[in-house]
Amino acid sequence: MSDTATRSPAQARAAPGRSPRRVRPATLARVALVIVLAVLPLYIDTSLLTIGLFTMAAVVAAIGLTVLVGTAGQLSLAHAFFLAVGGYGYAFLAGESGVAGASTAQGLGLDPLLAAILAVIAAGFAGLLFSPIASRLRGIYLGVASLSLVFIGEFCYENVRSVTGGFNGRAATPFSLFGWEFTDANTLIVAGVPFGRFEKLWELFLVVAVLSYVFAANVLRGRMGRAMRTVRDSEVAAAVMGVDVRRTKAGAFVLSSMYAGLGGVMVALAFGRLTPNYFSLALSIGFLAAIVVGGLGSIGGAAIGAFFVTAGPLLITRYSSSLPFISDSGSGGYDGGKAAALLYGLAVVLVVLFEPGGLAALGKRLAGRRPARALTPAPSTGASP
Amino acid sequence: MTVAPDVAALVLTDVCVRFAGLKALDNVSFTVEPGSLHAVIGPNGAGKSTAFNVLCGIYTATSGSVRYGDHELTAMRPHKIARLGVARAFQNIALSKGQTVAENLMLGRHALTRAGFVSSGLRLRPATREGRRHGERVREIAAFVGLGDKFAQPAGLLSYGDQKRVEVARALACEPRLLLLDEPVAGMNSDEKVRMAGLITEVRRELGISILLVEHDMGLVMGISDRVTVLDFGKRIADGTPSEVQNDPEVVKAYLGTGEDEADA
Amino acid sequence: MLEVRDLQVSYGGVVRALRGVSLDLPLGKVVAVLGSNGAGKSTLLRTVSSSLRLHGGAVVGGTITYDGRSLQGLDAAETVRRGIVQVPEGRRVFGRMTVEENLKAGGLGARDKSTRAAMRERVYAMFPVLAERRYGRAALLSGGEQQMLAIGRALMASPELLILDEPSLGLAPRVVGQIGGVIRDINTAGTSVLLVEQNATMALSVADIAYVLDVGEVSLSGSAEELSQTDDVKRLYLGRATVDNGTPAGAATADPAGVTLSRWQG
Amino acid sequence: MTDFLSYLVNGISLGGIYALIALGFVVVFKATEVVNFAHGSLLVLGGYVIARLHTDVPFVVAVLAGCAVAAVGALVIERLYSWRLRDSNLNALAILTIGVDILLITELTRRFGPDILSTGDPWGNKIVDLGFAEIAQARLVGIGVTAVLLAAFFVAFKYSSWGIAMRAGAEDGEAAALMGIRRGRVTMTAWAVAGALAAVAAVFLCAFPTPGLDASVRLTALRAFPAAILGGLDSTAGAVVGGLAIGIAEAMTSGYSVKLAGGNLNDVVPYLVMLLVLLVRPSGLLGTKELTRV
Repeated sequence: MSDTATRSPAQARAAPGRSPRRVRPATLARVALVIVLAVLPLYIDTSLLTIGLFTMAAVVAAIGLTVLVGTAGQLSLAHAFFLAVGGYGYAFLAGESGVAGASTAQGLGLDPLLAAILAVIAAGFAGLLFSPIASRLRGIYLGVASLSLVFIGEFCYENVRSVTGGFNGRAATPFSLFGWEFTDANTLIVAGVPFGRFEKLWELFLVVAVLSYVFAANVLRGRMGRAMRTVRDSEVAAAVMGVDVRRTKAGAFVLSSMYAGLGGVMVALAFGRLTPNYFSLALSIGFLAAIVVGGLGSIGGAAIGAFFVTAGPLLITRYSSSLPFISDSGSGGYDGGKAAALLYGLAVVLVVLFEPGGLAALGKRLAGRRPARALTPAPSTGASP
Repeated sequence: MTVAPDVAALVLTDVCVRFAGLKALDNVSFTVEPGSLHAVIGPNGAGKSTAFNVLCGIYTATSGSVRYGDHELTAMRPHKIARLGVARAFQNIALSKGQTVAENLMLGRHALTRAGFVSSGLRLRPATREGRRHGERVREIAAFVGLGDKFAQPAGLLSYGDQKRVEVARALACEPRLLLLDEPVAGMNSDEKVRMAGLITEVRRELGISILLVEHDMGLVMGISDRVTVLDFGKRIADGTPSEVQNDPEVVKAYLGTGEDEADA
Repeated sequence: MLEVRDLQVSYGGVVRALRGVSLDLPLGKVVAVLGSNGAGKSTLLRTVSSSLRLHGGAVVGGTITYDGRSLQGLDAAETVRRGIVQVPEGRRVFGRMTVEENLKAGGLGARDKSTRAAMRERVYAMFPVLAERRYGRAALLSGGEQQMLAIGRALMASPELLILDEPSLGLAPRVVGQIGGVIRDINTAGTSVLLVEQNATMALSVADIAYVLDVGEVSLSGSAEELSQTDDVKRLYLGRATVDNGTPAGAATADPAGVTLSRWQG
Repeated sequence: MTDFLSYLVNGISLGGIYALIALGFVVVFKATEVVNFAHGSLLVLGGYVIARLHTDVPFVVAVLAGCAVAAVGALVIERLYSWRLRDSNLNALAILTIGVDILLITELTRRFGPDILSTGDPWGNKIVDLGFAEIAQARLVGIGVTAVLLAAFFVAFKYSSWGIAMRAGAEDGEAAALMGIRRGRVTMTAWAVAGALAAVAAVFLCAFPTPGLDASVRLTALRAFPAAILGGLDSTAGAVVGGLAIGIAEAMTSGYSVKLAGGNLNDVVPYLVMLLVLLVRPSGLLGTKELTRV
């Protein structure tokens, strides 16, 4: 094998499958953010901790959706369904039969860690079951077909009572890791602050979210990430280059569903119980809004978007008394949820119209770098048929 | 030049393709000998692109057979055909324009590599080693086609001529035994054409693979091909060496058109 | 009269599809544009009919005027109302609609709506085969009939300047002859014609003036008669001259760096 | 038998309403290749205007006003699209409509509050005995009105200049532009028609015996999505076939109270039917198959 070309630093940096040798400022910023987040429970109260837990669950689920919609180009509105599979799956697998009092919900009483892993696999399996439909449909047909999963799901949550507990929902068993429970029972004291259920879950979720982020980033940088992006840009070109288009789409769907399932497990743990109305169409739409606002296909964008869409309404509600124009829920004015929904609805419209790369591209542009225009892959190349 | 031992013949036998009553290919037969440079020419709408699409598995032949070595290609899905070592460069550049040249070329390695979601996601040793090894090879390929200095640039920002070279390089990155080139010099100026022609002959000389070329530029086709098949109205009207084909009256008629007096002949 | 001056066009900001093309079409004449694939013929037509934008192209230099007024900045529909109508390459009839509906669609761009019914009868008179099939779906017509429908559809807007993009594409020689006759008839009735063709014999037989495009530039121009006398056209299509010159076949020295590639050993 | 016939009539009535909504999806898709996810919210918007106005003005005027407002709402989306997004990919457009949907439904939800409004139809809660079936008068009127509207639409689609321009543009946008067809006007008309049809559908969707209009009717309207997909997103006839199929399937499963896992199957039957059809025919029953070109 000959190797006569000399390598410039720029080439070395761009080498596929090769990690950059020097630490970039962006990486440093991310590490700093994680450290700040790790010590945050020492300083904030329970309601903010809860908001943080939901947000981290949403970040994980949103990463899954951005891989599917942004990278693989498959519009899906079914994300809420796969979250539910994960959440209810965990509650069912880890729960004990009959302990929930009036509830008719059954359970297998598995170890919570095992139950969580199996719940994520179950969500992936649900994605796999749907993928024969998903991989054959054109984008927009898929969007509508996936909508049906949300409604079929809602039907199941209310009617398959042995698993879901029906309309009133069911409790989720607290998490425990090798016998160490994530409850208030055996409270630790860290730096003078009692570490109860929420603090412990916070640290657990942070680890899960960071690992999810890194895993997805690695996938997108690797062979399957390239395959998914090419399938998005041109299915024919991908197939001719040896990519099994159907399998790649199905793989994207399964991966995305597993992320959703993991997010669902986290929601179950953060909330402590599961109710059908949580996993409605609004949740799916919220996730779609999150990844669009963040910038389709960008994992960091998905995280920012998930924060915006999930923490936004909760923060607005919490601080509603000190914010102008915001009224209490039920008074007919703009309560926190509605105000935030208007904000992110508007953000979606503005992003689609003016900044297809979302907040991620906006951030890069502000930092003086070239934006990645994920929503508009260059005008069609087929000038004449 | 030597023909690589694993390069097989491509044999089309009586291939027909119909779309809604229209015969896009009508009993077309020809053979691409191992290691040869074979061109398919014909006026617009003659069925050349259709033939390519059948070879790649994008269209399914209505009848007839396409064999590459021991494999029957007609019922095979495109990615399986690609895995046999049949690679294609598209006429209307079908690159991922937002991705770098390197990324586009690495896509060509898809069938040669294994890393899946899990091994990439966890950065397992086999995945990173594979990525490095193949990364080095695509860099060689980029240097070979003259894109070494554009390796890290987004494909969409390159000049038209460079984008066509990325197309060819991406097909080469599949390590093909049969390379399909769909109008590689269309829209190029004469300098770019000369470079591309040089590249094509060099690929054959150094790799010893078969090349099947669809092209409108007669200078290129006649200059570098071993054998030429001429299509018109989906039918094969001539097949032979470049000089045989150039002097074939049927071919002259197909290209220059004929007066009305000859039309009934 | 159509005047194209030093026209430069690019697609997606990258490809220079036309690099300074100038062309004149005097009133009442037939002008043919010849050239191989990728020479820029279709791009030239798209610029005239203002459909360039639909293909992601843009004029980056030069001017294009009709009757002394610029055609730039118009959209395709406005250009039709200026009297310039293009028959697209590959016919592109509306296959799921009937022949009559296709003609009605063509009449939607007419400046004078009152004459549409009369115009339809004229088209039917010109192409009796269309009258016979008027309630049949256009997709079921033969290639030649579809080409006639496409021309008839364009005539419904009563164009002053008719643009034809490779009307002989994929048609049998006898039908090509008929199309040539149709073009002559249309011209005789007072319509100027801009014709892009691959079939040089047909094009030169109907045209008054011809241009040859080569990779975005005019390489030859003159009266159709003059051009049909030269060997350049033969060279253009059959590549004989270039082979005799030995280029580009002998140009295997394309790689100044001398980088080589060997087979991948897996 | 009597049961069956009254379920059937109810199903046809419901199917007709779904057809009106589905036709809105199809017309918009044919004109712009966008699936309008905000369609359900536009329907609620139209209904809301009618519900607020009918106490002050005659019912017909209220309906016309509702149609006008829904049409304008649709036009706003169309203008946003054609202003910025003509060359964008289809996912971006669908997401734009989702953004508008969020805005619209949030504001409407706030305006409704806990109320369920009446659209003030003149038919009230009368029941008509047809001899073979008993049916709410509103449903009977619904069948009549939908039949007339659908017929009018198909006549216009077949013969009017707009219809011809619309079909030509849907089949080959570039060829249509080269024939001088003004795509913008055709597209605007299509969106406006879709919005107006949705407002009419709102009246019947909330008429007796359903409780009335609130923001959740948007979800009922989304049940016409399966109807459109089932028939084929680019087929107007498919919208009617799909609408009727879904309506009748729903009325039958509801009438015979078919259960699945203890729940009423009619809640999900549109979606189940759609998934089954898509498994067999990815482009719907009457939709056009896609031919790959390279």
